[in-house]
Amino acid sequence: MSTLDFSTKIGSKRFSNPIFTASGCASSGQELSQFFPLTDLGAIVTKSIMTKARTGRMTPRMAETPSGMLNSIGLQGPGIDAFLENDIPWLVEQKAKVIVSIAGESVDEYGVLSRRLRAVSGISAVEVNISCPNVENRGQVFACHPDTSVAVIESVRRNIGGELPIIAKLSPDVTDIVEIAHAVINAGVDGLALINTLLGMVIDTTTMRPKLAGKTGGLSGPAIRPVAVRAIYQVHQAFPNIPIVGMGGVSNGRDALELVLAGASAISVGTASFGNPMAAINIKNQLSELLIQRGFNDFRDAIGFAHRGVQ
Amino acid sequence: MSTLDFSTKIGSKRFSNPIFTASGCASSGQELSQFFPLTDLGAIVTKSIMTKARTGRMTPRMAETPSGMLNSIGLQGPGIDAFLENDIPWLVEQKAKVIVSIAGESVDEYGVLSRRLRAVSGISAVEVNISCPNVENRGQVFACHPDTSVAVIESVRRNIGGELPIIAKLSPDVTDIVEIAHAVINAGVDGLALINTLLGMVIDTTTMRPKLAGKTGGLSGPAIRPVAVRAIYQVHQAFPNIPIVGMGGVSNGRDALELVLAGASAISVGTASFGNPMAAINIKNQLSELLIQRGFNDFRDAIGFAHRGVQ
Amino acid sequence: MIPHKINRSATQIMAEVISNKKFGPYHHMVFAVGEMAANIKPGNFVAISVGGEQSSLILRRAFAIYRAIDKGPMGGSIELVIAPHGQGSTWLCSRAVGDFVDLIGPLGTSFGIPTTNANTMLVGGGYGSAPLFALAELLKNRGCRVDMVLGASTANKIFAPLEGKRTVSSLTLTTDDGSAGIHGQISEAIPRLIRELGTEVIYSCGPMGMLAAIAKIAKDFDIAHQCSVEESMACGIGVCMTCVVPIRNGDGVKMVRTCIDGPVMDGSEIIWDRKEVLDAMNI
Amino acid sequence: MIPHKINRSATQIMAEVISNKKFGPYHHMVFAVGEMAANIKPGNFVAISVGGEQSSLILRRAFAIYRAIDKGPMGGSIELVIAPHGQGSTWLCSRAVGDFVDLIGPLGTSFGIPTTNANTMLVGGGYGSAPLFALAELLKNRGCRVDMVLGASTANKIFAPLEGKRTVSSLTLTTDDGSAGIHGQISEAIPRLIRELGTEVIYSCGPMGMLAAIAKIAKDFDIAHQCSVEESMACGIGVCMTCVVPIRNGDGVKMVRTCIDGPVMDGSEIIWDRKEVLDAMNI
Ligand SMILES: Cc1cc2nc3c(=O)[nH]c(=O)nc-3n(C[C@H](O)[C@H](O)[C@H](O)COP(=O)(O)OP(=O)(O)OC[C@H]3O[C@@H](n4cnc5c(N)ncnc54)[C@H](O)[C@@H]3O)c2cc1C
Ligand SMILES: Cc1cc2nc3c(=O)[nH]c(=O)nc-3n(C[C@H](O)[C@H](O)[C@H](O)COP(=O)(O)OP(=O)(O)OC[C@H]3O[C@@H](n4cnc5c(N)ncnc54)[C@H](O)[C@@H]3O)c2cc1C
Ligand SMILES: Cc1cc2nc3c(=O)[nH]c(=O)nc-3n(C[C@H](O)[C@H](O)[C@H](O)COP(=O)(O)O)c2cc1C
Ligand SMILES: Cc1cc2nc3c(=O)[nH]c(=O)nc-3n(C[C@H](O)[C@H](O)[C@H](O)COP(=O)(O)O)c2cc1C
Ligand code: FES
Ligand code: FES
Repeated sequence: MSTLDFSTKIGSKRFSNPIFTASGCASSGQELSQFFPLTDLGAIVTKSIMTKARTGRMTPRMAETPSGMLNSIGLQGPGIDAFLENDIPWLVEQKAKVIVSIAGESVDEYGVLSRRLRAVSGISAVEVNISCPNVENRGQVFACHPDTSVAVIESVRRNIGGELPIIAKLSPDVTDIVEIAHAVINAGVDGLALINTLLGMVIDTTTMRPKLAGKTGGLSGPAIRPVAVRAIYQVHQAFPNIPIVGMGGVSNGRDALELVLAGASAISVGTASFGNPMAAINIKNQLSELLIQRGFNDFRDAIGFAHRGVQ
Repeated sequence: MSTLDFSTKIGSKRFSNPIFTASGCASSGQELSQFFPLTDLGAIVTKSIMTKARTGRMTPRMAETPSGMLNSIGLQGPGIDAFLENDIPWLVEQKAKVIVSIAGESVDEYGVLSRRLRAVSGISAVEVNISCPNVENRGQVFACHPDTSVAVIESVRRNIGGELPIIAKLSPDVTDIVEIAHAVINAGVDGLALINTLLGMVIDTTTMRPKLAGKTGGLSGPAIRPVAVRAIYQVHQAFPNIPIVGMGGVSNGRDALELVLAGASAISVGTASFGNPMAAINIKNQLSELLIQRGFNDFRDAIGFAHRGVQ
Repeated sequence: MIPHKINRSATQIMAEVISNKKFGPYHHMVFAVGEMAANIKPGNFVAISVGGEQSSLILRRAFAIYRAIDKGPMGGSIELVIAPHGQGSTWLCSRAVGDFVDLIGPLGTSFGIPTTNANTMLVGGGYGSAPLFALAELLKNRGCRVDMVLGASTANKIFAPLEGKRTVSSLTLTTDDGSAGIHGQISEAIPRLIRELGTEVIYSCGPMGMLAAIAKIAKDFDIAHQCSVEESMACGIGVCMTCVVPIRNGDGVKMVRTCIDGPVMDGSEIIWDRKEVLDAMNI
Repeated sequence: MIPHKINRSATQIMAEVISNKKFGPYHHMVFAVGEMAANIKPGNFVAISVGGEQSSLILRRAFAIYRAIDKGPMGGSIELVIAPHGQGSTWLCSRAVGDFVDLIGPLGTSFGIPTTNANTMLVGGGYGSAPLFALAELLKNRGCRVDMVLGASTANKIFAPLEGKRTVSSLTLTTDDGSAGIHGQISEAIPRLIRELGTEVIYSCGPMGMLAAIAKIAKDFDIAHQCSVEESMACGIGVCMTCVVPIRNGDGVKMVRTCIDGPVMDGSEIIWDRKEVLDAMNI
């Protein structure tokens, strides 16, 4: 019997295995804990939290698409105060590793959120969701431009103190994702999360109007996996030393392995959990088996292996 | 029995119906003519042609993905001379409406191609595939930047004379497709083709290397349809008077209607023809039926209907 | 906060199809679910994977449980009433006896039962009547009077099996086209019935428009109204936030998940008018 | 240019599965194809849609025709030998008798037949032997001597049905693991056999590595070699340009479509060495 060191690292933090939830696809963990102990996963990445409670968008908020789905939740959530009071203590009680995702409408809001997280114990990293409309700049998404991305990351870094690893979550809807990655790496992030959803739209051919109340939505699921693999591959090629949390359509161990070979140090499972609450656990078990079959003793040797190949 | 005026216009040219082939997905028409008369389609959009004969890329050139596929053909083709000598006369003989797609590695190459097309009779429009690597600029794709896109279009316009409608085919892999559309419209195009493939990648988890010889490839098929609908909707919203040839994952009449409602004046059928040689014909028949069911007498009333809704 | 015990008894199983019969425009399907059946309450639903292994349909479909039988000849079983509508339900309806489907249940809230005898009215639209028959039985056993009103666009779309009809004190049918029962929308018939029957609690299940109309009537009569809502669900287990309905929350509005806090909800709490919601969201 | 008559007799039909039997690790499947059968020549293939209506698999799969029967009891039929490998072939192998599949054929080139009597050798790897049996019959009827060499990694992967064996003058088996016939790769056995049997023409079908090895042997012996290649095909009908193989074209290289100019091609024209292709492309 072969053994596998399945642990992975992001910045200073070690995770027992590389399978995480994806932000917004596991709420704060309670619902999935009905199906498996949260400690079985490398980490729970929480839904992106903002300073204030948010109602989110009107329904319909989702549309199924071929091998994918659109969502437009609009960052519904309880706000950072309620989150820190209720969700974090519960997660800590479960002994789950926690990565907190934050989102803001202004550079300042990210700063405020980071300051609130600073003193909180039981958090392993902060994931900065910069795919949010910047209300100060005609609603353009921060992640679309290097300068706004950097402004957010610097605000987070200044406010969060030196402890927590910072992961910047990038949008694939850009002309050059390597350029954005380069900018946030220079601004001091410890890792990247790739990829957020693609901007998409479905029109209901019966009502002849956009299907989602919010008109456009984020495309996720297996349909986007080739885009995720490409983004991860490109960024890992340019910055082989920066850990990447890979995601985008991973629904089984083969898919997870594909993203790892492209350069991911960890895998977030999003949409797949909607189709199957046990998806993340199955993926973890399948990935470990596939790695062992391929002769890996250490998960970390597989990261970015497609760039090197068999020597 | 209701009747439907199914004709559509791009620039000065009228097409008997709005269903076209997609460039690179029907070669120059001969192969599909085994299955139906080419005159049944609104137009045949030919494979992008370059000045010289091209070998294209090594195999493997394709990988199936969930509800989609990647291709990396590398613009294999006979070159403009052989194309004008063999393919165009044959298409003209079939009485097919022809839109010629051109591709170049430099602004000049587009100019040369346009000059060659200038005097050719039997062509209804030229589609300018600007999603090609610009060898003069570190291999960056023309369509990625407004300035390089405009340079290509101006070169085409100068060289082609005042006759043929010019359609610029844009890439969805940009931060702001409306910005690129704006630029080429200002440069004088008569129509836009949306969307080309998304850049993607598949890694073979058995060999643990990129599956395609060219590493990355273009993602097409139903998986990308929500991205196509979004791009068409955004561009039609900004420029309601510019005709759009919509494409991306259309595989039945419902899909075609979705793109029309978003703002497309015509629909190109690409990947669907690989799964079914009769796809374009079926789509044409289904679309006409759906339009009649919804009470349209004129196809053109449906274009962009999702923006207006029922008044 | 200790979360309320979300889907406490939900399990994921491969359930065998043990019967699949056409019933008018619907399919009545029975699945072997073993011990799951014992935990099912009227109003709960199940979420089923559709399309098979290579499917491009990646999300589960939710179905209200028509009946659950704890210890039948095949062990525990559940029965669903399915309208072959789009791709997922059509696939499910074409499953043969002996096929297995991936099924999670029981999910969601169940109908609340009055603590004292009460005159209840159960209103179902289309296949929305399905979960009401188990509820009727339960209410009757608790000593409630149970009047049932079933409506649909046309006669054969009313789902009303014989054995179900037996449990109720009265059954009124309505059809939009007049092909059976009272001619007209179900909601038009209800006010008179409430008055005649002295209804104290209304239970409803059906299209959102019907539920909204009944909510208004219940408010006018000032009687309790529990409704089972049907919003598009991506996950069915509370993690995606797609299935929400707006409820009153002070001056504002709160979006609650219909898969966790529903599908059975207090009809008076839901804001049925979209414009009112949008206005409240902009406060 | 009048194009050469591409897929002149290809039609698209819904073909009924009339038999599906396991044969070692393969499925031997028979489809009712009506008049299509009359137009099929040894070497042709068919392209079949897989996965059903909601399938995420959007491309057809190509399968070599093992046998075509023009006027059987069920009308025209074709037989395929399918290895359940990935998602598409596994789906196809699980079709039941009476199911229908969307099938296009006949596609591609067929094996060329010597104009005079000749000693022929038919070399098949794995399910690659399938199209060789119809070829063997044809060659025999034309008065050729037909020697067959079939190889695989292990004994049960050799596809060699009884009735097929009867048509050939000699049959040699090879297995990589020695579990049947000669121990070793099929290409190791061939030079000796060519010498012994006086082979004048080689026909081959199987994995690309095997075909390349045979091409080299054929070149060394300076004998004709027709091979049926297997490249990934997206369309099967010539419109996508994904299925190409490199052939010599003056000093350079030309990529030709194996679905139109193949699958049966002249082995001496193909450039088998990837490095040679890359070098030639950079001329
Ligand atoms: C709590 C609940 C109980 C339900 N009970 C039943 C039942 O007992 N019998 C029954 O036939 N159907 C029931 N439905 C509807 C069912 O879940 C499917 O939505 C419906 O069968 C259409 O799915 P489809 O795949 O055939 O259609 P598609 O059009 O292919 O569905 C596409 C997507 O839209 C969603 N969707 C489409 N229509 C509806 C709808 N009316 N409500 C919610 N989501 C929709 C689907 O879930 C899917 O994600 C219920 C839904 C919910 C939420
Ligand atoms: C001319 C020709 C004749 C063939 N004849 C037979 C036959 O007689 N019996 C048989 O079992 N198979 C045959 N194949 C292979 C068959 O078409 C499928 O590729 C194979 O069954 C694997 O498909 P899948 O969906 O199971 O695998 P998947 O791995 O799901 O396939 C994914 C994609 O890769 C392509 N692909 C994967 N493996 C191959 C391969 N070895 N060759 C070409 N494309 C591949 C598939 O076509 C598909 O597009 C033939 C292929 C060609 C081109
Ligand atoms: C319903 C839904 C909600 C999401 N919410 C968030 C969010 O709050 N913050 C965030 O950074 N990403 C969010 N995402 C994006 C996912 O975290 C993930 O990046 C994306 O879905 C791709 O992965 P997948 O294909 O595995 O789902 C959301 C995705 C979905 C489907
Ligand atoms: C195999 C293949 C080859 C293509 N070749 C070209 C090409 O030569 N020129 C071009 O402009 N687009 C080309 N495309 C892109 C298509 O024209 C189309 O924009 C894209 O595939 C999306 O449409 P679809 O999903 O219907 O295929 C090609 C696409 C495929 C799949
Ligand atoms: S369906 Fe996902 S939260 Fe309710
Ligand atoms: S498979 Fe498409 S050209 Fe050969």
